Amino acid sequence: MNDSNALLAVQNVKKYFKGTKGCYVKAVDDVSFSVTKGETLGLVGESGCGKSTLGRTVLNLVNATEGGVIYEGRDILKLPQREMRMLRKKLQMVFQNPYSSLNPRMTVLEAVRAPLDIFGIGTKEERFERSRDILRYVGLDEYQMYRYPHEFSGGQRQRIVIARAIISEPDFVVCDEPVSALDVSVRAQVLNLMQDIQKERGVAYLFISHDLSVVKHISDRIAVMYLGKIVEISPKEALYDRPGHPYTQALLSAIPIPDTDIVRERIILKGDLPSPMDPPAGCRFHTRCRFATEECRMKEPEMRFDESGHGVACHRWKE
Amino acid sequence: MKDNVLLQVSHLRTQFETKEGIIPAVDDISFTVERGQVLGIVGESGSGKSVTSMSILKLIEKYNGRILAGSSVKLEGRELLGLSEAEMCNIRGREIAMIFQDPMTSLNPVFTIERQMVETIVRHKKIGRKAARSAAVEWLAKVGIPEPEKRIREYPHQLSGGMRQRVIIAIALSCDPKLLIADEPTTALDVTIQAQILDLLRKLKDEVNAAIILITHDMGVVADMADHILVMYAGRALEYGTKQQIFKNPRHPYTKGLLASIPRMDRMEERLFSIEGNVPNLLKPVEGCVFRERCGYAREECGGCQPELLSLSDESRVSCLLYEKEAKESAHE
Amino acid sequence: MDRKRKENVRNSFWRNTVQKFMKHRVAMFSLVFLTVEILAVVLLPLLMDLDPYTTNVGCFSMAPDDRFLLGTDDVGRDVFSRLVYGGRVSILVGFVSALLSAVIGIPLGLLAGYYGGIIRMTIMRLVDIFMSFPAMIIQLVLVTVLGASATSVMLVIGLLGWTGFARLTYSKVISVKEQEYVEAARASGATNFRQMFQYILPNSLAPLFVQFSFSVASAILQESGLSFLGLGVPVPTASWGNMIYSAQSLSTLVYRPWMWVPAGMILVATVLSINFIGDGLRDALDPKMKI
Amino acid sequence: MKKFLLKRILIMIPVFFGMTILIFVLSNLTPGSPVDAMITADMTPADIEALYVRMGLDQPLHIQYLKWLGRLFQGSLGYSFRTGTAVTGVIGERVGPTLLLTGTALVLAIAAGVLLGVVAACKPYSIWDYMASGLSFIGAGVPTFFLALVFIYCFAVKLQWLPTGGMYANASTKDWMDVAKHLLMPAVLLGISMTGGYIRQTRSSMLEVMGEEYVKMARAKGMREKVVLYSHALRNAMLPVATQIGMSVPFLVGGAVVTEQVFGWPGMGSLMVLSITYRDYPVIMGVTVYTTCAVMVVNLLMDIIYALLDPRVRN
Repeated sequence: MNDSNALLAVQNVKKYFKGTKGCYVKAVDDVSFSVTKGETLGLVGESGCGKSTLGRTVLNLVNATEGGVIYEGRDILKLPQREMRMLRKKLQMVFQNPYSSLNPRMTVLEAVRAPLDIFGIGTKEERFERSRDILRYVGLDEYQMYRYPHEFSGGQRQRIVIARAIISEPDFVVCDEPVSALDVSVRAQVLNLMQDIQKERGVAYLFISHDLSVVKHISDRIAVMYLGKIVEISPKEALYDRPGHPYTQALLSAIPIPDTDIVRERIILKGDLPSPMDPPAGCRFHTRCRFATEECRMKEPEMRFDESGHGVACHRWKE
Repeated sequence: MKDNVLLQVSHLRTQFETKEGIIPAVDDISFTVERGQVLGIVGESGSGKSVTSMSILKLIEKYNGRILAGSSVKLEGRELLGLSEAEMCNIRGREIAMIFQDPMTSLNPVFTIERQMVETIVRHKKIGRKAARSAAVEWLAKVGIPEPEKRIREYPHQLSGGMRQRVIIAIALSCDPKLLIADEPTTALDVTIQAQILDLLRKLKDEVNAAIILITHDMGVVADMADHILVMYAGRALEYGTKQQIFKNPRHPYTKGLLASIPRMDRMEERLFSIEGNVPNLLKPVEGCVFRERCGYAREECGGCQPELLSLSDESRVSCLLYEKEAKESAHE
Repeated sequence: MDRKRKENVRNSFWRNTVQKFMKHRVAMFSLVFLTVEILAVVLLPLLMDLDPYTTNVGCFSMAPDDRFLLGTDDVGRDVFSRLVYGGRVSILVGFVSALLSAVIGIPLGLLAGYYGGIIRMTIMRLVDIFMSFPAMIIQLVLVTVLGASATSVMLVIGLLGWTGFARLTYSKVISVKEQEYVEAARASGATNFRQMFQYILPNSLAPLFVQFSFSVASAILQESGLSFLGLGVPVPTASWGNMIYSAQSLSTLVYRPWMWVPAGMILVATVLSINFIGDGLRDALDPKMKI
Repeated sequence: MKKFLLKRILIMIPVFFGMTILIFVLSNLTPGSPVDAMITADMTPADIEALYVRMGLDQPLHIQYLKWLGRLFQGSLGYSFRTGTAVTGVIGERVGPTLLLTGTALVLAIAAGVLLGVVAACKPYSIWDYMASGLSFIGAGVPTFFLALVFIYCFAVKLQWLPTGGMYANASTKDWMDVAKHLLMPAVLLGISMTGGYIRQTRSSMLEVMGEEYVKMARAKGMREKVVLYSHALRNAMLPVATQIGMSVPFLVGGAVVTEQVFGWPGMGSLMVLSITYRDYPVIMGVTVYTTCAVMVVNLLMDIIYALLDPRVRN
């Protein structure tokens, strides 16, 4: 991995939550990756794997237990609160549920203008014009600006949330399952909008989702998470053509394809996700892995990379 | 051919009365399910797919919902909509069983698995509690629950989501129903667990020889499981056909658009096709075809009324004026 | 023009609420009744010659007639005047006590909900302690300590009523705090202060208004209960509760209903109408309820 | 389950200390001191001083509190100013009648509340629904004493079905039927004041539970409507009702004071009012200690019942 042109580098981030009986839930456990300017890094995993926590930790919305996030040469996890607050202009977030991520007591205009108000950008008139322009850009008419969120459909709300996230011209936006709550026929609209924004404004996304087909569509690179760890990270073509980790392989084969001709071998994983309170020793996936050996039970695999930047954390993988 | 028909739904219309007006949640839906077959009903939220399944079981909320006269649901030729509540109770769970969407909330949290399974078996099979209990343990083993003897004594909150969905499947199949309605059985589950559950359903389907109505919004799941597919939109059936026909040669503009707008695992596309606009509000009925406002092919005639389901062949029907000519031709043949 | 339109729509939540409330017939009727009643107890003494204190010698326990609209009590005081003045006391006690409870309870609940940790622990344990006390008993003890007067009754009811507000605010705040829009505000760089007052509090207020109305009703009831026991607002000051106190004697109860029935009826009507207003308010503020 | 119980009991400890401290502070605020009753005219100031020392009143407050607590645990609550007998004895006579009254009222209130609440939820807009909301409005809006007066006027004075007050017609016979007759009106009235809340809670939680998926699933399994409602739904709907009942017990005590006073029921409530008029502080504090402890015990019982109802709390 070349960190030289990285926009944002996440280094050995850990986030442990206090669980019951003094146990710790290791939601994110020693994760490193970087995001380059204008790219989309997809982050996939099943529920409970820690992907949402990771997204929030990267933005310092939850306090990391350990590790750092380097942005513009500074570790933002160690910034004083005030400076961190000002930096949020450049690091924004889009949430999963468009129904709960807008304040029901604020009009759409107020909601979208909020970041400008908070950072005191421009004069009152300028802020108004910018908000209006950005709302137009995401496809809302001017007469809709004074309405309240409940008057909009899910797709429209998600457009508003996106407008709010990009109005302060961020470099990096964490998108936490931005289309999961939307109807199938509306998803494509939002995905296309996000791609257009990226093309025109050069913003980088960390796109978190459980849906591999959506992640594949929008991402340049993809990271796969399992029980708080990244088990595979790779440019998307390589990941889909030659998945290295047995978990990625199972995940890919588990997705039903809307086509009747394609017959694939299915890898059906046995059992449930182990509890993140008490993750298995050694490789965390060994309890469900077809290929697990004694080594996997004992020793935790290191992430190894090949020259194309395809990294896999598995003892069996030959680069 | 006709003997093979297990369930025949014709002109089903279900409405809900709310303070803002009447919601025609299901509006004139007809389809048949054959023995041992899987019918996939596909639609987005608000398309009426769940209401259809609840109408078949006559479980529509009484205080504001009703199934309109002229609707008919026949199970093996027997009209269900005319049955009394007591007779319906004997059908539910016995002849037609149901699996719900969210395994986290569909089991009663204050009862053990044992109690919830045994009460169903005792209710329908008229056997003693002891026999019912051993049948229940057997079913738990069949749906792949490890240590069924121990698990049966546990409460739902002690099981994971996937395990609970297995229990629900075991309850549904424990009385050998002829028809299983699965309403989004895997939506609340993770992909790897979804694969397990779909695999299980496929295996058990052959074993118990039940027909399945699989309700889902996920085109991938129906492609995987279904024999026939019914596409619903805003309470209407827009297209019906075999799985091959729907995926290879979708006819209705909505089906076409829907298939094109889904990101695919097996392809790389730069940009997705997107259907413009939003799902219509059922309170404000669209004039004419329900898809007209979002349809690229909409013409003036589309504003009249919802087109009939036109038969294009034995197994293919579409509700769209574009196919009028074709339908006439096929009728002549 | 533009600004004007903006102002109009800005109030749309409250306008919507008012519209919904107006459609609630019982609540609207109650509101009208209560308004008329409050106006009456405030204005009637200014307009009419009402004297609740003078004992009219020779007019003890008189049945209603032209001179005494509702008769006189056992020491010859005009019952109607006492009813009006008693209304002033009872309603005032109700509102002031409820306000006192709210002023104590809401900030404590907000603090406990927003900050959590030791602050939450302390405040909520305190709530537990107060809620396990039989309020009536403690009120009786406190009134004996403070000495019976309208002021001490207000204080006692208000001081013991804060737990309801604290609990409600707390539970509302912790649920609102988890909403994604609060996190979104934080992600957009909003300060704690902005998050609390622009995002959390406005979305927590609705049930507190409802709680306030029920609190007023409950305080009026508590005051009347204390006064009925002879331990609340002391005579000669009139309150509805101590007017009914007289009916503890069986002869008054049976033969002189004018001394206690009007006070009881007006008390019931007031409490019920405040409760109805609370109900209407709850329905109107519930976003799930449509008109 | 054991762990859960232990946790609940541990939580009670700070509550207990908080309560006793508050009561102690209150008792110190009350005018006069325990010594006042013992002072006779022929005592010199030195004698009085010695009395103070003997009573431990010269010591700092926290020591006094601990001593008071110690005496409390030994069951000593001092001597009544009014009768000169031990407070425990004075209260002891009153506990039985109060428990009888509040217990009966609580049972009636819960029975009526749950029954009407369930029927109201299952059959909205039926006569039962209207009755339930009517009763809940009466419970919430009509003060008990006023309703009591109306009841006495109707049933005791006009119809003469029931006695106007007291506990026995003839204290020496202690005939159960007679007690029941005397009990009926106060218990029903106290019950009505409590039942409104239970009706509302049962109705709303029943309605909420009936929309749950597992109820739909029970129907889809072919369970008869009765089983669905009274086994699947009711059991879940009772959880918040149990909480509500637990939280309402302090109000039951308050209501008992008023009811006992109106009906001359010889319980702790009327003792309280009597003691207040006589400024009999040891008895006042004694009653306060007794009732708060009783409330705590009832709360613990409700916690246990709740755990029995809900397996999620148990493990």
